[in-house]
Formats: sequence, structure tokens, C-alpha cells
Amino acid sequence: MNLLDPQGPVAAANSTILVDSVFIMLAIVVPTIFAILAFAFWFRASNTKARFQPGFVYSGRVEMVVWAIPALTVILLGGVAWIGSHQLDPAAPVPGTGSPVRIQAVSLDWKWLFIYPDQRIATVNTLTVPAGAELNFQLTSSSVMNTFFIPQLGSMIYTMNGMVTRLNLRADNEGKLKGMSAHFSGDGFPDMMFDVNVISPLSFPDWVATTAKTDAVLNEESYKKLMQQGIEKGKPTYRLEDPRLFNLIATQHIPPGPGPELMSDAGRPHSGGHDAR
Amino acid sequence: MSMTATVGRAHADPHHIGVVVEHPGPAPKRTVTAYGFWVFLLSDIVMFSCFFAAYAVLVSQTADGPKGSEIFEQRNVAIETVCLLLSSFTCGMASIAADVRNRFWFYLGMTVTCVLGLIFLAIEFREFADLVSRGYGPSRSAFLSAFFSLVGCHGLHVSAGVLWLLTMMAQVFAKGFRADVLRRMMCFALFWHALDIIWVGVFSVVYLLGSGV
Amino acid sequence: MPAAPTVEAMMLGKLDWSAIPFDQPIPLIAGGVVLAGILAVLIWVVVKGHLPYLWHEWITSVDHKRIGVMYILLASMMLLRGGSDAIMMRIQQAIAYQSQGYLPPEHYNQIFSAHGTIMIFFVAMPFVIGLMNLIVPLQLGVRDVAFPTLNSVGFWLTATGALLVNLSLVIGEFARTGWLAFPPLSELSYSPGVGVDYYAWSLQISGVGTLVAGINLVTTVLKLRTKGMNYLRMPMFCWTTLASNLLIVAAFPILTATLAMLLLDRYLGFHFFTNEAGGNVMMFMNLIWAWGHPEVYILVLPAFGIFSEVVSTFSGKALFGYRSMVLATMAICVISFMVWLHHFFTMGAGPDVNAIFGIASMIIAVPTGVKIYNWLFTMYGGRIRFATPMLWAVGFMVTFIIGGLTGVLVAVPPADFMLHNSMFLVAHFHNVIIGGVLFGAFAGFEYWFPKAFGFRLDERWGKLAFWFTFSGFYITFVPLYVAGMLGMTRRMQHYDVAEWRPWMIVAAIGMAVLSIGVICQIMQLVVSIRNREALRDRTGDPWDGRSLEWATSSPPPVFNFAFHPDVRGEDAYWDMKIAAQQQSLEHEEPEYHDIEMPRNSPTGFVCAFFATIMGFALIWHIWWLVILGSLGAFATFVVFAWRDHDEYVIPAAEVAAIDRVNLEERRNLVSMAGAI
Amino acid sequence: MSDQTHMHVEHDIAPGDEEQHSVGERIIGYVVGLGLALLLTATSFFIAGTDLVWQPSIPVALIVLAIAQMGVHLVFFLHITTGPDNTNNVLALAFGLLVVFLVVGGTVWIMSHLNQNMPPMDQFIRMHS
Repeated sequence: MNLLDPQGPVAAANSTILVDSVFIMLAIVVPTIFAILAFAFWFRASNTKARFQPGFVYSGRVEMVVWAIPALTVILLGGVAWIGSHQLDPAAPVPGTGSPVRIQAVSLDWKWLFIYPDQRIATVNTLTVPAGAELNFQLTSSSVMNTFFIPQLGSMIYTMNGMVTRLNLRADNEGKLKGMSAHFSGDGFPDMMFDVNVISPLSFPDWVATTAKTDAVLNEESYKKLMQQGIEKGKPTYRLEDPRLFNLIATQHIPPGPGPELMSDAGRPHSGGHDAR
Repeated sequence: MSMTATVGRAHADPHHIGVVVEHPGPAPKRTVTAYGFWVFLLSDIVMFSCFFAAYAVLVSQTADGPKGSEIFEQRNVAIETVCLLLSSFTCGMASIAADVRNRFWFYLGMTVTCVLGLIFLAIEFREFADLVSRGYGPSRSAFLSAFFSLVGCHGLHVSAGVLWLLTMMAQVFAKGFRADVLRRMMCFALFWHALDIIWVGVFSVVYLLGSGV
Repeated sequence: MPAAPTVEAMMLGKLDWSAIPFDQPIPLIAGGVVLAGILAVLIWVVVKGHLPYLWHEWITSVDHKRIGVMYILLASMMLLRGGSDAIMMRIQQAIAYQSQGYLPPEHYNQIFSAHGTIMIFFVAMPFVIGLMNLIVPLQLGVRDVAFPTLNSVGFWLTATGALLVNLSLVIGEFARTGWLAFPPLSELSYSPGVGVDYYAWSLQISGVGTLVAGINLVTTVLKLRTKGMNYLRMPMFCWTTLASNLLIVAAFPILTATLAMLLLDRYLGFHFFTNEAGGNVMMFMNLIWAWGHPEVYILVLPAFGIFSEVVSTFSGKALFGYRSMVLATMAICVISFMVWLHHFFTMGAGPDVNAIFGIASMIIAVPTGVKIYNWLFTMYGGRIRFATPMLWAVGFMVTFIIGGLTGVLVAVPPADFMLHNSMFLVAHFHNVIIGGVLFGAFAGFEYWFPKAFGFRLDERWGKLAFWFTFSGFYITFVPLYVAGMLGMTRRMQHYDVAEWRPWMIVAAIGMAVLSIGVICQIMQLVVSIRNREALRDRTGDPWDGRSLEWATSSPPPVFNFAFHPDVRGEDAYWDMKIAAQQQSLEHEEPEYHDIEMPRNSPTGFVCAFFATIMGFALIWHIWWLVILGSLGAFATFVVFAWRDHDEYVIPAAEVAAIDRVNLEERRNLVSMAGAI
Repeated sequence: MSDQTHMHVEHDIAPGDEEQHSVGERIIGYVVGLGLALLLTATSFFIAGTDLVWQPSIPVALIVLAIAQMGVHLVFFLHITTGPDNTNNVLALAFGLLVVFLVVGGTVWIMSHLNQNMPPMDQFIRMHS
């Protein structure tokens, strides 16, 4: 999951900006740290060779330089930030080969549901995508906030109930990656890790066909069961009954997921996360 | 070190440009107290600004409930506004009376201020009670939540002001126009006038602009 | 509630026996130990007959020095609590690889929430407020702060907040939402317990205390300065105090309003941040960070001030680029209100907004960088004595630059898209808060301890404490930077990724080293108190200081200065010393006058007592007690307003007797310095 | 905050206090303030309810009138003026107003962007059905 080992163009650009920024800053930070240590060492009271200059408390030239160095650095980095924010806006398109794959991601209490509306399938805690194609994500949440993040593919984005965020990514190489929620969402939060299978564009239709043969059906009813608080250890797959399911969730036609069940009125409620262990 | 203090030169320099005067030392207690309270009022206004911001964000989130134009009654708001403006005036009269140590005018000014404040509160309370009874309570929609909190927060401040006002009257009754009582009276007047300023924001943004949404 | 409430429900609200976590040994034992400790201290105090002393000299004291010391004491105690939370978290993450570790999620989640809340609100805040309270009036040459009684109210309300947070250990639970309690997780539907209520009410109550402290210090700096203390002659610490307290006054109301909205949602079914009825969770993020970002500068600006004093004193030079420093401080004060969106770049606000706030955030790095360079050039040409405060200062400069680097890095939106909420971020803000605020607090503690108590701290233990803390900090947080680069996100109770594990183990070892640093700090205190006679500071000026706090004795008399000092320039006390050496102190006896000082008052303590009752009752929905508590608090203020005598008089003879001793010591000091 | 500002500290006055005026002058001040405030209030209410004004300009007019009225209150009731004796009071006010402006303006701006990028549900239906 190394951020410096990107597997897609977005992550590659993000991590390049990250590394560049670090080096730009190191160029002044390292000399400054060195100067601090050197001055502190040389001007120690016991060093008789150092010249004591108690009157050196103002110098217009030094002040100029002192304001200029950080200002110039910030102007440079500000430029990087401006261009970077625009080019790497999560909603900006990421052209790829073949037709884009639409994926609707829903963060549930404490699992991820991935709906492929065009393929009429859905998966839980596994995201399977073809290499090289543009991935159009629409994201929402069934209850609390989460953040959708696949470190090696780049940019993360929040998921919120009643709202739809957008994110475009691309995975360039086949292989297995990991994704997660990056925003704390309750007791089952650490179990919101999910697998990302990047497969060849040729075998993607096969995978879709196999998945579509699943017995389990995802409709309003089974979704409501799925959104109860709890941890999903398996990786179930579904046939999608109605491709508009995501819209129903995002527009709150399906009401937000329930919270923990109350065992008693007092202090400490029990949550699904508790039982799932 | 800039020690070119010349008080004489200040006269030749009516705008006090280019003269450095030594800081004269701690300010008198009245100034210190009022300034501290002034800073408090500013922080209170910042708090109100959050409720204003929340109202601005949530004003269109009616969740199929009523809109502002459907529930606001301009006539009531106008009466409330006039009450508060007049009470600001009478509060000013009371503080002048306190400064010249005239008990009669002080009590009269404070009593009228109190009555006007209570009328304001009564109208506001009736408006709230009416809305709740029609099912348009604060839990009906985000818009109504923001409305009730902003206007209610101002109402709570007015209630606290009335409580303070009565305490001030009791203090003048028991202690007379003592220096610390006068300082508190000054803070109270600042508080009451500041509530009026906030109300200007409330009736403009909530009731007048909000009816248009 | 449709059903008619039972008598029990009316009397006790939500409270019943199940609120005590009998099934959770760790918090119960921890809480029990703390309670037993408090009881033991109380019993000791009563049996030994110290209670009247405590009551008259400390609890009801309105002396800014006493209140400052109590603030710092509170912060130190809470540092131990927050620190033990940190140790538990580091151990959990070191062992919770492919297992549940030893802390179940509901417990682990409370711990990290409490850790953040306590460290920010009840360690960092009271520590810096305590130092400002203790020192700023001395540096300004005045006898007390602007509103001494309110100062005491402010402290006790802060203590109330801390008490409520710790009460949640044994009665009920604390929030399991993280230290900012983001909705909708913190809304009633997803957090039905009392944890979030404990969180919100303790912050509301202590927030009032903080606001009072802020108003007090702003007014003190702007209105009470001694004669000749022009703005551009104030010591740097006073400037940063002014900036920091302006931020408190402007930012804390935002926190109050935001938490009020959350509480209205939870208590009265409002819809500010709920999923239903048009509530908007993004607005919570927006408002809380509009407070949260200035908060960072509220904490770090006083630390900058402390380092300015320390670096200048121990380099034996005036501060380099004083005007530049003032400008930088005030620039930070204003710009810090324009950057808050960088805490949620990843919420999807669009490129223009992200870029503008990203750049605004970087702009803050400019004045901060200027400060670093000014300290650097203060050292240049100096004669640096490496006493413990100076060690902390140099350690800070190095550490803070690294924190600044990673800070600017996460201000670049595309980089933040990968680092947001990661362990990298956790490492970054610990880097600036430990490396900036905590190092600053320790430097100030070591530097001003002799002023507050009249004896120095043991240097050997102090240096040990520095080296352990300094290296422990790096061993703990560099691995977290690495873990963040490996994609690890924060607040993980357990994880299955093998590559994270070694770094978590190293971080846990670092935590152990850090703990040794804290133990050394405690040892330093113990050893110094034991050797206090040997370490006694008779001169009032143990470090060859430059500002006015060193012009009075250690500890200062209750009135601080027999005369309001007349200031003629920057580095007021330094100028006086030079003048005194040249002319030798005039020997004629000055004419002493009576001094009026504010009387002690139990208002603060009583008010906090009622606030505690009210807060507890609100948390548990015990409405009659809420009414009782608020009436009590109001009555306290009315009783206070009714008193006839605010002040007592210290007769001139007593002032003279105290001041003569001080002057004598000072003459000796000057003549000794003259001889060298 | 230059050296020039604090030379006024010498005759600094408290917010709310006036410089030496006779009682009559002070009362007249309040009367004038009340008159102006009532006039501005009446104008606000009139504009909000009338058809004589170009409708889209009403919000702007209301905001301007509100600001004007707040100014009247500040000057005539709270006695905040630009005089040298008021410098500190005005500076505090300016800082407060800056923060209010940043918080309200920033919130409205940020939230409108967020809402635009994350269409709340009704707009979403329109876009996708």
C-alpha cells in the first residue's frame, strides 16, 4: 500500500507532487536546520573564539532575506498547489482505454457496497475493475461519514448520506490492491478494508458474467438487511435487481441506516461491532 | 528607543502625526471594565454570526415543510422591532440618569426598558408557541431548526438582559450609585444596545430576506 | 416520550447502576485508582489541617500568580491522564496485528477520543493560559490582571470541564467519535450513549472559562500596561499573548455555537447536522474547523513567545528583528482565520476553493518561517548558555521546522488527497503540537519556575528529561510518518497489513522512551523540591533576564511591584540593570504608599461547583438538578455583586518591609555583576 | 498598531462612554439615533413589502439598510466613533467584524461550492432521471 508505489495515473501524479514538494522544501529546511545547530554550537558561551555581538539585533538586509526565502518558497509551492488542485480535482476525467466503468460505492456500517449499474451486479468489500479503463465513481453513505480511499490509486473522497461525491480513477496494472475507509465511522471502522482486484480488460466481461449468475439478489429489501450495523467477513456478490438502487439510497428514499440497538437507556449502548467479534 | 515625547508639539499637530507619547500607564477602572465587556460583546457577536451562517446555509432546506414566507408575520416583527428600538432609547435615558445620579429617572427608564423587553419576549414566545402548535417546531426541518436557534438565541439574550436589568435596579435600590454599580450599569447598557444591533441583523436577514426565499 | 415518566426517571434521569462499567475492568480500575488518589490527598489535607490554608491561599485566591500555578498544575495532571491514554493506544496498535489486541473497539475508541480532547483542551490550553497568567502581568509591570475574580472563575470552570471528562471513566462512557465528534456519528441515532454529552458539556463549560481568560488577558495587555510600556516595547511574550487571546475571543464563540447546535440536535431533535430533514453534516465540518484552525495558533503563538524570551535571554542578546516578529505574530493572528478549509480538502469542494485555501494555508508558513530565522539570528553573535530552557528551544526549532515542512506538504491539496486522515497527518500534528506547544510549555516551565517558587529546578534531571523526551518523540513519530506513507489511516483499533506492524512496534518503543522523559521531569521536580534550599534564588533574577518579571523578587510579593515600573525601552529590566551598573542604584529610600489589592473570593469555586452539578445533570437528563445548578450559579454572581468591599489595603510599612529586602538583593546582584 | 496610535491612550475612553457632554446634548444624541433607526427600519419593512422596487435588488437594499442601521446604533447608542479616544474600541470592533465577515462569508461560499459539487437529493433526481 506504499503511496510511493502508484498503480494509476492519479496516484502517480499525487505522489509526484508530494515528493516534489518535499524536495522543494528540503532545499531550505536542511540548510536552516544545519544553521541552527551550527550557530548553537559555535556561539556557545564556552567558545572563546566566537565573537560576541550583542548589538546585532537588526539588519535590514537579513530581514529582507528572511522574509523573502519563505515567501518565494510559498509562491513556488502555491503554484504547484493551484495547478495540482485543478488537474487532480477528484471529479476531473481520467481518460483511459475502452469504455469507462461506472461504479456506485456505498459505505455501509461497516462494509463497502459496490454497485455496477450498467453490469447489473453488486459486490461487498471487493472491488473488481478492468486495467486501463476510466473508473467513474459515484459515492454515498448509508449512514455516517466515511472516506473512500485506495492508496495506490490515489485521491480519497468523503462519502456522506444524502449526498453524492464523484471521483475518477484509473488502475494501470493488473494485480491485487487494498482499499479502506479513511474517516472514522464507529466501532467496526477498522474492518472496512476492502480488496481491489485489477483484472485484464479481456477477463472483465467474464467476471461480470460469472457474478451475474449469483443467486443472491440486491434489492431494497436485501439492502436494508445489509445496512444493519455489523462486520462482513465474507465477500458476497449480488445480482442487481434495479439499477436505480443507488439513486434511491442517495436521495434518501431508502432511509439512512439505523444506529446501534439500545440495550439499556444508560450510558453504554451495544453495537453490532461488539457482536461481530 | 523612541523617547521624543513632546506634549507641547501635540498642540501644533492637531492630527497627532509623528509624535510619540509615552504610554501613560494603566487605564482607569471604568475604562478597563467597559473595554473587557466590549471584547465580550464582540465575541458574542461572533457566536451569533455562526447561527446567522447556519441560517443562511439551511434556509432552503425546508424538507417539504413550510417556507419562511409562509410562516413569518411582518406585523409582529415590526412591533417587536419598535419595542426593542424604544427600549434602547429608554435604556440610554436610564444610563444618563445613573450618571447624574437621579434615582427617579433611572427607575423610570429601567422600568420602561423592562416592560418593552417583556413585550418583545411575549410576542416572540407567542410566535414560537403558535408555530409549534401548528407542527412547525424546530424538529420539523433544518430551516426551522436554524430559525428557532437564531431567533431563540437572541430571545435568550434578551431574557438574560431582563434578569440583569432587574438585578441592576435592585442593586441601585440597595447600594445606591456606587462606582462598581455604575460600571455594571454601563456594561448593561452596552449589552442592551448590542442586542438591538443583533436584532437589526435578525429582522433583516431572517424575517425580511427570509420571506423572499 | 409517550409513557409517563416514573419517579425514578424524574429523579435520576438516565442514570442507573448500569452506568458503572462493572464489566470493563480497565476503566473501572483506572477510575478507582484516580478516585482513591484524590480521596487520599483530601484526607491527608484535612487530617494535616491544610484545608484552611488551601482555601484561603489557593482555592479562593484571585492572585494571577496563584491562578497561573493552578492552571499549570491542572495541565500537568491531565498530561499524565492523556499520556496514559497514549501509552495504551501505542501498545494496542503494536499488538493488534491480525488480532483484537487487548482493547475492544468501544474502549479503544473512547481512549483516542479522550486523548485528543484532554491533550488539547485540558493540557495544552491550561498550560499556556497558566503561563500567560503567571507571567504577562509581571512583564507588563502591573499588579494583577484586569478582572481578578473572573480569572478565578475561568480557572475553576476549566477544572470543571476536566473533572467531567474524567468522571466519564467511572460513570457512563466517553465519546467514541474522535476528539471533534463529527456528526452524524455523534448524533443521537449513532451515538445514543452519554459519551458525546460528556464531551460536549465539558467543552461548553470549560469553553466559557477559556473565553473569560481570553477577555481578561486581552484587556490586561491593551489597558493595564505600566507607564512607558508602549506597544513596541512590550516583550515578545506579551505580543503573542495578545494575539493568542484575540484568537480565543474570536474563535471560541464559534466552538460554543457549533457544539450548541450539536447539543440541540441531540437533546431537542433539531436538524442541524442530522441525515434527516435537510440537516447538513458538511456544515459541522466547516464550523468546527473555523474554530479548530485558529485554535492551533492559540496554542502555538504563546509558545513562540516563550521561545523568543528564552532564546534572547540565553543568548545574552535582545531579540533579533523585534518589529518583524511583531508583524509576523499579528499576521499569523489574522491569516489563521482564513485557512480552515484545508482540514477537509477531500470533501469535494472543487478545485478553486481547495487551491485558494491551500495557498492561504501556505502563506502562514511565511511569518512562521520568519520567526524561525529571527531566533536563528538572535543566536548569531550571542553567548549561548545551554541551560535546560535553551535546550528545549533549540530542540523546538529543529523539530518545528520538520513539522512545518510536513504541514506545508498537507496544505498542497493533491498531496493531501493521499495523506488526509493518515498516520502521516497524525505524525504531523503531533510534530507541531509536541515539538511546538509542549516543548514551549516545558521551556516556559523551566524558565519561570524560579520566578514562581523562588528556587531553581535541578539542571541534571532537566537535561535528562529533555534528551529522553526529544529522542522519544522522534522514535515515536518518525515511524508514524512512515506508516502514513504506507497508507495507514488513523484510529485503527486493529489491522491486517503486515508492512505496518514493525513501525507500530518501533513507535511503541518510542513511547516508552517518551515516558522515561516524563518520569525524569517528575524526578526533577521531586529532587528540586528536596534540594530547594541549595537551589534558592535570592536575587529574583536567576537567568540574567531582560524583561520586567525579573525586576521583582522570586516569588514576587502579592502586589508584584511596590511601584509601577517606568519603562524606557525594549528589554525594560535589562536597561534598568545597565543603568544601575553605570550610576549605581540610588540609595535614598523611595516613599512607599498603601497598595490596594483585590480581595480573595470563593465566587470562582462556588460557581464551578454549581457548573459541575449542572453539567452532570444535563448529561444524565436530571432536569430538576439542572435548574438547581443554574440558579445556584446565578445566585453566586448576585452575592458577589452585593459585596461592599472588593479590595483590601496593604499598608505602606508592610510594602516597604517587603520591598527593602528585594532592593537589597538586587543591589548585591548589580554590584556583583559590576565586579565581573 | 504603530506608535502613533497609543499616544491617544492618554485620553482613551471606555466604549459606551461619551466625552464630556451636558445631559441635554446626550439626550438629543439618543433622540437623533432613535429617529434615524426608526426611519431606517421603516424603510426596510417598506422595501421588503413593496412592488415599487425592482425585485432582484431588494436583498441588496435590505443588507445595505441593515448595515446603515447598525452603524447608527454604534454611533448614537454605543458612542463608537472614529475619534482618537476611541482607537482601541474601534480596532477591537474591526477585528470582530473581520472575523464575522470571514466566518459568515467563508461558510456561505464554501457550503455553496460543496452543495454544488454534491447536489442534494432533489437536484440529483433531476440530473439522473
